[in-house]
Amino acid sequence: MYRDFGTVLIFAMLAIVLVYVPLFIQSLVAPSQKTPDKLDNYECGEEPEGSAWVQFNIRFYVIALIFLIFDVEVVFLFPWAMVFKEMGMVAFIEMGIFLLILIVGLAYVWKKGDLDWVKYNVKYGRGRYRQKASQTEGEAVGSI
Amino acid sequence: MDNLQTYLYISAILFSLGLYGVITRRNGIAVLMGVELILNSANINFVAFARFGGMNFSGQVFALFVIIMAAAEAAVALAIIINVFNNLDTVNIDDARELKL
Amino acid sequence: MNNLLSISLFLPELVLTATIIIAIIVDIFSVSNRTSKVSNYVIIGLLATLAAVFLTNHSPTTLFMDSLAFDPFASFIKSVVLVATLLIIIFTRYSNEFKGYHTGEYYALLCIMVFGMFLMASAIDLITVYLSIEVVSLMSFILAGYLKNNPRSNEASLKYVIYGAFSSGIMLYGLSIIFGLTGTTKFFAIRDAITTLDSSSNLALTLSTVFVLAGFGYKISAVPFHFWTPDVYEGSPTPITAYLSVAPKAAGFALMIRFFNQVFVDGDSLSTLGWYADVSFAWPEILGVISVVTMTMGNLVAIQQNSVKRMLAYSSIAHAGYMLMAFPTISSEGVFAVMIYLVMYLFMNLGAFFVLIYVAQKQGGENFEHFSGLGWRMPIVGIVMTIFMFSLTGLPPTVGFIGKFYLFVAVINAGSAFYWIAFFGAINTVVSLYFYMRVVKTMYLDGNPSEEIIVPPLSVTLILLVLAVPSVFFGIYWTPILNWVNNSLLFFVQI
Amino acid sequence: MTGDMLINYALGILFFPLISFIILIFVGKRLPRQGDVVGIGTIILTLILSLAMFGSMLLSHDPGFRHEASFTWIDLGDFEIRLGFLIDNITIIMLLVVSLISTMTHIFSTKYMEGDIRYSRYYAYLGLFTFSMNGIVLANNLVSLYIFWELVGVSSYLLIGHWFEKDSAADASKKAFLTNRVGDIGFFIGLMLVFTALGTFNYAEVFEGVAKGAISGTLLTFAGIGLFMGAVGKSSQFPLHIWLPDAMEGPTPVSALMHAATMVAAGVYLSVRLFPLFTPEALLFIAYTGGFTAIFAATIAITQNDIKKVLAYSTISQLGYMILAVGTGAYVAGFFHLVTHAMFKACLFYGSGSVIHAMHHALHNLKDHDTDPQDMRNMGGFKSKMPITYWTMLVATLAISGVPLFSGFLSKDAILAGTLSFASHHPQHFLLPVFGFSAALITAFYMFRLIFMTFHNQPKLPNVYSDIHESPKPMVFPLILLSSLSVFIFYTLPYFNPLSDHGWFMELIKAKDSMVPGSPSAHDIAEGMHHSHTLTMILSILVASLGILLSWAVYIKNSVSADNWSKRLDLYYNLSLNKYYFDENYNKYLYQPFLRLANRVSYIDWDLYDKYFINGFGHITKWLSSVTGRIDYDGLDQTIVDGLGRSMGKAGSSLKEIQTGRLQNYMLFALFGVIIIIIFQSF
Repeated sequence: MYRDFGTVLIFAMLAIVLVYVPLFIQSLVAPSQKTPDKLDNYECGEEPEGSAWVQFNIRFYVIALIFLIFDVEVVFLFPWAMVFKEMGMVAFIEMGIFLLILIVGLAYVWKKGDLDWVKYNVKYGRGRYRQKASQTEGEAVGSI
Repeated sequence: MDNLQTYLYISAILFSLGLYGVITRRNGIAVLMGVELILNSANINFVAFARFGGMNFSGQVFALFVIIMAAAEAAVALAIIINVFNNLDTVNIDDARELKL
Repeated sequence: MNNLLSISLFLPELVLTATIIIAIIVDIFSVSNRTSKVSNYVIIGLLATLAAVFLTNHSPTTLFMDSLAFDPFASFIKSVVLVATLLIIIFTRYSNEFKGYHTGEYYALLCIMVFGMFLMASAIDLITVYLSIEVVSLMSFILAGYLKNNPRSNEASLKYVIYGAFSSGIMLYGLSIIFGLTGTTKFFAIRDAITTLDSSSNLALTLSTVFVLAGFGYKISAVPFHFWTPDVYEGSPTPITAYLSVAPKAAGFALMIRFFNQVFVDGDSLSTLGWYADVSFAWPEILGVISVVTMTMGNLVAIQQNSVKRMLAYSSIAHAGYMLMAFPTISSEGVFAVMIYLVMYLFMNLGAFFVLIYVAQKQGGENFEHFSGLGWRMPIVGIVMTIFMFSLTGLPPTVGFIGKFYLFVAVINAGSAFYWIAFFGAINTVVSLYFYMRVVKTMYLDGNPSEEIIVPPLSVTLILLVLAVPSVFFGIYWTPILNWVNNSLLFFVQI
Repeated sequence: MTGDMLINYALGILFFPLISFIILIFVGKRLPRQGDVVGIGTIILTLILSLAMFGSMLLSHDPGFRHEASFTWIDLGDFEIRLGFLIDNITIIMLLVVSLISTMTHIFSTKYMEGDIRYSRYYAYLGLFTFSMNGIVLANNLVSLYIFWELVGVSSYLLIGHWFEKDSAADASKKAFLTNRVGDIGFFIGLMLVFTALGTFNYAEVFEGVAKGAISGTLLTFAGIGLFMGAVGKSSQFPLHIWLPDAMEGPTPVSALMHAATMVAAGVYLSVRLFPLFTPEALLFIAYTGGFTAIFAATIAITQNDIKKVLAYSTISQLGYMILAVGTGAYVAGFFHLVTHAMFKACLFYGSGSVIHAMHHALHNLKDHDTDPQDMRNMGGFKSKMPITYWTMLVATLAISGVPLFSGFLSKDAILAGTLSFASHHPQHFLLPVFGFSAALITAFYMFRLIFMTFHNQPKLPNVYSDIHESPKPMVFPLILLSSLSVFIFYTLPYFNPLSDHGWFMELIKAKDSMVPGSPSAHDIAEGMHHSHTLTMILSILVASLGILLSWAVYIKNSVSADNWSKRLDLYYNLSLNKYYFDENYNKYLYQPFLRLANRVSYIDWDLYDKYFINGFGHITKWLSSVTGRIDYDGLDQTIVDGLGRSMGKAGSSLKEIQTGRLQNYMLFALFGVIIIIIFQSF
């Protein structure tokens, strides 16, 4: 079993060598002319605007949270996959139920509009992200 | 590195760092990170014990569950902190002092 | 018992899970914003769960490869939790704090919390212990902060979540050390393993169990792990405060009873219990001190409160202290007394909170001044509140007296080494008289009695009676409760 | 009817009045007719259930019938108290009497109490009263008996003080309550004696214990006398009789209920129930108490002018008879008299209520509020105006006087036979029959005095007289019903011999042997009574007619002047008129010294105990709490927590901000606690 991992190790080392050695050689031979444009961050050819240290939109957090939760549940799939053959149908049904519950959660998130980037039915409180109070006061409230 | 003690030391250091973070950091998110450190120190313990103690899988299983729970807890805590931020315009937990004797 | 066989005895939890999923689905597909719809489904689901709890009869055994116990004790705690939950749902429907909030998921969260408490009541494996505590905690964090636009509620949930995460982290670290020392996560195996430990592990064992105790202490809000309690209780919506002070506490006590009675105790069944002799633990002293300090602290600080809600929060700390009195004795009598107290506490505490909810709506506040003259203006509410206050103090002929009576009997019967606990308990009861009677005094002696009489609507009267009548009835005729508890005093015990 | 069904019926009988009480006390005022229909409806249901039980008893015709059901009330391991029902023929008859009289009271009150400001509350209390009395009757053990016993005390207190605006009514209710307490102390002592000796409260088990000799001799005598003291209080026997006449301050229907069926009957019922445990000494005590009360109260009744007071003393006297019967061993006769007496005494009270009602109306129309509507000297000649009241009351009076053809004759005759036979066995106790017969003579005299003064002769106040009317139907109906129940036939069926008490009653209620070893058996007592039966009959008819004749001579013929006699017997007359100065002497020798003592004690209580001890305790508590508060928030927060924070290496200006962060202080403190516990554990 360790031998299998040895193969993987050799493979990984080869991958590293094969990537970094050409890069190293290239840095030796390539000419180097530093201009402001070249030193700038590469953003798909667009001109970068402002600092990278901006505050992100709060939506990122929400999406990240949702991602986090669903992502972590996958942890359970790995041990399941290991014993799937031995346990057969029972394991399949169990995991089906598990995923079904997750899907209900997904449906919930979807319905609540948390997957939409622009969310209309959110009424924020009195803090920084409060919307124009006159627009949304008294409307239905969704969840973050 | 294949020595149980080493892992226990690492875990203990991690635990202490977590405690320190929880107690000293003002930022709510940083406090949460401290909590995560504590949880992960326990996780290291579990896995190390399971690996070196010649025990059954319970340690690993426990670690899996802890990961899940840590994620859920982090999600809930972050949501709450965002909500506090919305209302109070701050994530500093010592600014939340309205409720007291 | 293996997994497939366990399913049949897992019926209450399955029904509960179905209820949760149905609640979420109904909430998703309901077009209108009427929240009572979801609560109707949830009430039906919880009633079905209650029926399932009573219907699943089997001799004590374990489920899912020894990770959960199935025994009458667990069923008892489950029923207590369910009754509390049903009452809280009714309170919520009545409360106007949730006006303007979508409460569909509120009920689903409540049910998930119930699920967690079911697990707490039957956990006999470190994994399930941690999982169940976390499930309950997570749901309570969200519920405490349910009023998203209310800064106090936000603050409560913030404090709660950080404190809770911190406590459970510490507990988890303790659990990991226990696992390392014993090499297992099952209670019974841990008990066997502890006997073979040599004395060099004593410090590690002490450390780990104290860490675990910190987690339990946080759950039942015992000094010095109680600090979150008053803030969270004050900030949370009142129905949730009421709920937190009863149901999770009951489950926490159940878990603690199981943990201490099955891990640190010598003997195979409840009748031959005794503290574990080999390891030099000072549990009786430590738990005794914690109990005394908890009730003293709860009572003394409660005296100084001006908000009735906060007073009740501290009083619930004091009651946790009373219940802890029976722990050091580690006798079946002590467990019996705690179980009786849990039932009695359910009625009187929820009753007091419901009166608080009603008065806060009618009077616009939760402070003592809002209660002044209430006895004359709302006669029924006044009488009922007086009953609850008497009961919380522990005066006959109310349930509080019966509960305290059995606790004191258990402590005194345990021997002269525990007399000091009973002594402090008695003093504390006297101290608590002061602030409970302050409510009664405010209701009847203060204020202007000439104002017109307000008669609460029939539904409110009914809820009040549902809580007040048992508070008196079981104070006079408590044999049914006694029988129930007696029959439930049966743990799963591995020989 | 099966036993379980009987229990269900009994549950209904017990709880219907309670339900009525609860409904009326909470929402009574908002119901139509102030809720009296609820009270009447439930009591009629109760009556129907009692009748059903009664019917089944007659049908099965089993003297030994007995059914018991009980449940555990308190279970403290080795200490267990069980409560429950005992249903036998005595219970069934008593239930019927209570429900019947209670129903009549409910109906009678619709008119009598019309327009009262606390009308619905009155009905609520009636329900409570009936509930408590039924509880006494159904009890199978001394504890529930005691509970209901006290409940009867409370509800009588509420009803007697119904018109509490009147000082006299408020005082009377207090007096009744407190006097009863005195008896109840004895009752409680007896109860505890029995329990400590036998470890049970259940009647049957107690009797069994007594039969086994587990409690005997002096202790049993004391226990018996203690228990009997309860009966002395409730049944208003000498020397605790003082509350009953004052209790006339309550509404008249309540008096009827109280005198006939509920409260005072409770004492007799208790003595009848517990008869098997009384020792001969205790019984002798009981007999003398009863006999003396009978004659004593009768002598007071002669001189009273208030119509209700006369009836009150006559009740005391009749109760004395019943107690006397228990004392002489003829307790079945006592119970028989309880039942017959319930009917005719209730009838008499309703009759007097009817008269007072009429007087009251007449006086009200005349705007005369000074004349006492209850004083017989203001009446006279009502016979023609109130014929139904007159005739029904006359029947009841004949019954109470012991005239043949009426029920009172049968029961009184049985009691007197019992005393005679007792005296023939124990000649030294010859006083008992003397008490009995002379009381019978006096009873006949004063009862006819009442009838003659009220209904015969010339009207004393003509303008009032002209305005007197017969009472409305709901008031007359109970009168007719109860007076017809005073006829012998209802008690002797299926036999028609007016001179013998032989009938269903005596067949169904068989005397039980006393459980005390060495007592005469029930058979012996019955034998003795049988032997003296004829003599008794002759004697009692003689004394009754003598009394009636005397009364006739004094009040109709005026051949003997009452005034002359009263002057001639000045001392006696004054004693009797003033009820032997009992209240005054109690006041002087009991209450006043006690009040002085209480003053002293209260000084200690208020000025010493309260001022120094309680307040001191309060101060200490307050101080302690502020100190802990300070420790908690100043001490711990500012010093220890801050110090810990410092020690944890955080230096500089941010230190201050951390220390104000409360949540982290909390967590620090929890950690601190953990550390303390670990240190404690390790050493």
